[in-house]
Amino acid sequence: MDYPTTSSLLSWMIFTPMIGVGMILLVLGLRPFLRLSQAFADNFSRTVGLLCSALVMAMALAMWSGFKGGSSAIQFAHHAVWIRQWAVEYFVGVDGISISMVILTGLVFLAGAIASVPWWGRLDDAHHPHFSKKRVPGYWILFLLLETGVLGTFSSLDFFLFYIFWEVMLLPMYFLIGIWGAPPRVEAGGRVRGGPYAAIKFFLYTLAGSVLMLLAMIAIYQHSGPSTLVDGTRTLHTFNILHLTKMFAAGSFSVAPAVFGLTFMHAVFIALFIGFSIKVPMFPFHTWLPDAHVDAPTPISVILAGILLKTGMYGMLRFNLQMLNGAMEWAAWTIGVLGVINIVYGAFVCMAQKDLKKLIAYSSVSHMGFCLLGLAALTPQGVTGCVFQMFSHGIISPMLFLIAGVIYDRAHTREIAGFGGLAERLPEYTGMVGLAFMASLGLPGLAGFIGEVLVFMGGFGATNHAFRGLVAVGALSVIITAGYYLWTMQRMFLGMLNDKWAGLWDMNWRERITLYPLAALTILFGVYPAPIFNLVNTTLHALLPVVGGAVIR
Amino acid sequence: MSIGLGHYLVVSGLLFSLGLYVLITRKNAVAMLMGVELVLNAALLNMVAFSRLGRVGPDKLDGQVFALFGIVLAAAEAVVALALVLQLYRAFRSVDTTETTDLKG
Amino acid sequence: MHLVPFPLLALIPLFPLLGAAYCGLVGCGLFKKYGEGAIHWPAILLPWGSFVVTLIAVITLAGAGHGAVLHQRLWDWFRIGSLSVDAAFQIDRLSAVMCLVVTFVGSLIHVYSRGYMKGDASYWRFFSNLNLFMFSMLVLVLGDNLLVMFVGWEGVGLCSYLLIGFWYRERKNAAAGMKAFVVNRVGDYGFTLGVFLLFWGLAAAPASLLRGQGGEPVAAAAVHEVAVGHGEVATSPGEHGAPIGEAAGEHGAAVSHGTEGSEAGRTPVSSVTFRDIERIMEDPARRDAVLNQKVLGFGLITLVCLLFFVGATGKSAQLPLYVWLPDAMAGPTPVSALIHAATMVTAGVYMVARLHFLFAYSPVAMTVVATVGALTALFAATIGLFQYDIKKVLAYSTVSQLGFMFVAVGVGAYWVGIFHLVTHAFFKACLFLGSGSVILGCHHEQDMRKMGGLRKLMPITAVTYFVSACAIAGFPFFSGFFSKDEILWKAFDSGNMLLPGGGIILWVLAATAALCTSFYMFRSYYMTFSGTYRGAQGHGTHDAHDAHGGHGHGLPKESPRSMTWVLAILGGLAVVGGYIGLPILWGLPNAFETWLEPIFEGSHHLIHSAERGHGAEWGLMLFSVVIAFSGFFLARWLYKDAKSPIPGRLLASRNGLVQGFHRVVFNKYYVDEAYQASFVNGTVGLSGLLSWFDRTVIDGIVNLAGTAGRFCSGIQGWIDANIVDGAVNLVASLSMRAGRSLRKVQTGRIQNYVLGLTAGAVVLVVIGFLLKW
Amino acid sequence: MNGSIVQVVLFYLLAALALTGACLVAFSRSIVHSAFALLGTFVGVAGLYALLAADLVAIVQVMVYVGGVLILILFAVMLTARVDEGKESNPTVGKIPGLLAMLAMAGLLVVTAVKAFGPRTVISEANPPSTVSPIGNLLLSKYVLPFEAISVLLLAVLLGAVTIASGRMRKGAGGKQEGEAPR
Repeated sequence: MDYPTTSSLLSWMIFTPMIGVGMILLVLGLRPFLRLSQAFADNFSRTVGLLCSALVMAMALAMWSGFKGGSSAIQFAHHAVWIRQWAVEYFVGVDGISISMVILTGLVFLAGAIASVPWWGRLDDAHHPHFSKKRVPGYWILFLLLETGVLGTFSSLDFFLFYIFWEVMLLPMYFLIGIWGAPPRVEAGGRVRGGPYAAIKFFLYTLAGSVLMLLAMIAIYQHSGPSTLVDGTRTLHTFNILHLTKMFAAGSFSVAPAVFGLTFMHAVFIALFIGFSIKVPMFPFHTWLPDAHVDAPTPISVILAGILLKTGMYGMLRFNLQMLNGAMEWAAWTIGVLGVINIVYGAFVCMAQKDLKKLIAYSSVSHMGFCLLGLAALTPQGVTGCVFQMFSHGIISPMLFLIAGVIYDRAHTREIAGFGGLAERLPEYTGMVGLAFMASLGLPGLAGFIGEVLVFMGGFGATNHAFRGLVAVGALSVIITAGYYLWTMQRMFLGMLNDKWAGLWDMNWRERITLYPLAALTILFGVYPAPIFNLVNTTLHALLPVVGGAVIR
Repeated sequence: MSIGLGHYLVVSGLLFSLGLYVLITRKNAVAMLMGVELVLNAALLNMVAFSRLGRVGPDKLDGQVFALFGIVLAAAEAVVALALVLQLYRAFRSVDTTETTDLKG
Repeated sequence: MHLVPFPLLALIPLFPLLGAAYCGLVGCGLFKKYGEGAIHWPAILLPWGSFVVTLIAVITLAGAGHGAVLHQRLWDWFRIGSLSVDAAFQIDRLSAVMCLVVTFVGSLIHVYSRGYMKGDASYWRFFSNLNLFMFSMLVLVLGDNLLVMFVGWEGVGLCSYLLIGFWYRERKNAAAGMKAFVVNRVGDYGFTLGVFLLFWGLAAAPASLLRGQGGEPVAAAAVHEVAVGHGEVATSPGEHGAPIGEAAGEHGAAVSHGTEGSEAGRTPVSSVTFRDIERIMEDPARRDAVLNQKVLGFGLITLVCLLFFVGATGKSAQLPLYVWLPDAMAGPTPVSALIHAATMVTAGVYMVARLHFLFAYSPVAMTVVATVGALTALFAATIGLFQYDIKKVLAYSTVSQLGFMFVAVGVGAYWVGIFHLVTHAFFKACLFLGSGSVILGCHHEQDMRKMGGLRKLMPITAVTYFVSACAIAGFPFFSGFFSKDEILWKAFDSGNMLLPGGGIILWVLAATAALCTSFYMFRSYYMTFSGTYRGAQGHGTHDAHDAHGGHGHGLPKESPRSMTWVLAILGGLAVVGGYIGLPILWGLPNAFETWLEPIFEGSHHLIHSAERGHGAEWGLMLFSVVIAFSGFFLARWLYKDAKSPIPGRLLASRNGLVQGFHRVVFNKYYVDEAYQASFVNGTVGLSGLLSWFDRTVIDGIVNLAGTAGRFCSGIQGWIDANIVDGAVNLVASLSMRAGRSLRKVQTGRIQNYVLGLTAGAVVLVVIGFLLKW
Repeated sequence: MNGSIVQVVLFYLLAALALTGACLVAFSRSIVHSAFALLGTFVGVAGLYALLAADLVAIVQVMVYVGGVLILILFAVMLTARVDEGKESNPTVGKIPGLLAMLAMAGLLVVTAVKAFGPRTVISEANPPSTVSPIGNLLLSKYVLPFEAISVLLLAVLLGAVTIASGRMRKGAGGKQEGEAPR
């Protein structure tokens, strides 16, 4: 159960972006002395950013190839004592839950990095200065910092370390949305919206979640039993997630005080769940998402939807399912109901959206609901479906946001009703949109389907047969989803071409090199999802409650 | 009847009090210096008395060593103080400490 | 049932997929560079390749014995818990029939499309989508389990969407495509729920049944069973390789005939694979465990079948989900022929037949299937009576004929349903293609009132159309006669309906529909081909076909040879296709029933006949001939050469009843309007409401919290500025004042200081004493 | 208790000498008298040291205080006091508070001493050994560091005293910015 350091690859991966940050800072610092031009600094930081993202991706692939799938053990562990007095360790490692997310992180950040450069395509527009030309080195520093935060979050096995990385994710995002997002604008009704508003909303919302998490973390630490650090030091309490999991499983916390009439375990479960559900985002904590997405620059939307939402789900898997396993069944029904509300509510709200990006944002709300439902089902199909849905949504939603970025870069509007007949002018783009929409609405043979069908299948098999009703309601979303995507398709791409858009041009190479690989992965994992299952199944299924004698899962 | 530690301490306490009185009442800087010497002597007497009659045992001489150091310090202090007094006298043509109050707040 | 590995099987869907990829990915550029030849040669030849492979498969199958199933396993799709789904194909006698129809008719239609789509700017896109459709349809047909079937099921829906909206510049077409997809999705909702319910229903057997013979622990046994369930596949060394694992390697050789021996230890816990489900249903103990389950008051199997049937109504355009099919005529005519007549819409029938071993156990579901089929047949036929658009007539006719097929499978005559499916594929494809030929000839005019007299102008089209109309009307010795008559007889003779004598009601409904069918088919024939040409002899009306060289002006003329050949072949099959299934009544060999017999023998004992005698059968046969001819003569009397004044007089009638009836039927009973008003507007309205709720209430709460926070911080700011800061300033000024007064203490006199020091020391010591005492 | 009566008598004599000297220092009106009275105190204390068998300290007391400090003080008195001013050469202020403070402090100390150590008696040896060599050992072993430090201090004091006494006050450093101090 104690994992000594076996490899430093993971640490290298986590901190590779920080090396990039260092290089950018170095060049910024040396600029006045070496008389480097602004353009040089910009291009240098872009190159460094791209390289670091590519390097992380390469390391993620290396880890994938080195990962032993049939084991629920921690692999690539890097374990050292950090703050001895508080029993804090630097403990990173991946198991089945995190490896797929780490790989996805590499992929999504690489796509985001490519989408962040102004190269390989036309971006010149004096009337609408593009975000990628604005304060470039700062953008890349924050971008890389964000990547470190996300990677750390997914691989930390020390609660304290996890919390640190969790917070590291938060701040760069705030600035990326606030500074490089849409400028403030006054909407109807005198409300001020735009990047800064969205950023502060995002920040406060997620910070509120973090506070709950922090409280839970401290409470758990205070009531945890004695443990040993990796170097053998005995400590009174521990932050080590694996040790805490074992303590919870052994009932060490049953003596801890009750909170508001709930047992300690249930209380921290609720606190952590709410903390994570804000990030997911779960109804009714989801309203930061549309604002943040609409006003963030394209690559940041890509990262936000592709990865940041997954951190919430990952937290639920790691803490609520794994660590607080004993309380999971108690909460399953509530989580399932919330998941279904997410699914159906999100889908309905999508249909009413007029802004393409907002529509996609709400569709994320809907699709993350599948993850919640799958988690709540507590069946092998359900939890695997949950993780696969995270993964497939992590591929599909970046595609969708990149697509929204493509049209916004050209037309400077995302008003769905303002378009029409674009298929004639932009055939390649239309094909790509069609593929992405179909993937998102769960067409069999594409990645989105696998997650959905597994979640539903798992939900149907839940011990509590009321879940079947939930699934029946949730599955209604397949109709609504088809409705809103096809309606969007029809309004934007079909019909007669609006003359206003006769000057638009089809996809450029930068967009191609981001979209085509994602599209290929969408198809690949739709027809052959086994690689992901091999990664996650063993770890996940070990966490499921054993129902008396029933093997039929 | 014998002479114990208490006796020495009483003597030393009285010496100390008298030195204090000198310090409080005298205006002359040199006289005050005498008071200081009285106080110091009281303290040193204490040390030697404790060294000899205290609980540490008679063969412990640390108190006496302290007393020696104290005497040396007192001498040094006296030297410096008198030098200062001389300087004070040069500056103010007086050693009356009630008059040399330029630094008062 | 035994599995025979057949490594060529994947080629059948793979060929069209290659074609689709070729046309879709590089087709655009090649089309611009090399013209249409670069597109249509691969796109046509590859489906023919599928046909050839299918023929090889059928021959192999015929030689492989009674219950053989050709099988090819490609890879694991999911393997999670007890859910184990392979990407695998199988071809048994049922899917062989479907596969032949799909590849043969489909390939013919590809050939036809070459002429029909000539000159279209998106030629490559058309063939790409058509090939993709072929691929999806073949996956649907060949899928070895419900989920692979579902891939095809949705795939054909997607292709249908793409092809209906092929001429997307007209919003009407795009909307029709969207409607098709969304309505199909409603059906898919039912289908998927059916899959889930079935899977867990099968799994819910008592643990004792699932336990292996060796008394192994249950969990281990389950794994073991799952592995063995697939073990039989591994009997072909070298093809499937290792993924099945060691267990399969050990036990695979032992299990070659799944239906034999004790089943309890061998069938998997649950499965979505057809043959596994069938085997579970054949094991009495497991079957009882499944049948005894109740869900919401229904039997589990009944609910499962009804859910599957919801899927079938969506895909096969039955009540109440038929609405998309008439609109789907917005697509190019070859598409209508292939997708919306011959193949895709029959998928529901195929699915019910494929799952006969479930449906047969649920009389309720069977009754529902047959009743919905009969009602749809009549309902759609009546709408067809008054349509003027030639393709709309055919569309409603298709809906109606699909209803017939569902009657057949609903009464348990599965092979008859499939038989009608096959003959229908021939004659309806021929009719549609004929109508396409007419439409092309008439410069994309579809209104029959503007046609007429085409028999002389387009003789081949006219003849084939007439022959096919005879077939669909059920003229003796045409293909439709055999299949439709068999359906009517089976319905009449059914003893399976919940309601006693229900079969007769079905028969009445279906016979009425047959009368209508005969009438409207010949009505369309006479309106189109007899008399004189009434259309404008000028320009085409279809924007997308302006480039259609040579057809723009003048009288209609016969279509190019690639199209007429196809018509001729299909027309010929419409005549002779029925001879594969001659009535047993006549004492002739029924090859078709014999061929399919192994498939349906498992559920045969559940289908009951009312045991009405041969006399009744002869009588009914005669009666249906009479029906066919009366429809024909009525139509001939009313519409031949447009001479009869009666139709016009009826239309002009001021009689409220006649007018009202006509208006309601002509407007398709206002079903579309009702759906629009209820479901569509309801959904959009609800979405608007929820969006408002989201923005105003939920986000409002958030913003309110923000505003409240700002208000509180405002108050706190005031407090801070005036009270907290005031306190700080007070402390500062206090200390200033204190300093000012206290500095007087600082006299500069050492004596005073020493005095103070002493006093302080004394006081401290005294306090210490006091405290101590 | 051997030889106790001599010790008791000697103690009281020496204590009286010291205290009388101290009283004279405190209450004499003439600073010269005070200075000479200080001599008595020093000698008395030295005697008490001797009585406590602290021979080296007693000798040092006599040498340093009597031979050094007292002489210095007398020099200072003579350098500064205007002897010609007669009896009131040693003015006092605030006698009442001083007296009160003195009495309070004396009372406290005496009471404390008596309460804490009054009844305690100590065996004193008849011929206590000389403390010179043990102290020498101590100074050069255990206390070598303070010993060296204090020698440095002495050097510093030597230099400092010379500097201070001989140096001229720097301009403006005498606190005469306001010209208040008498010259």
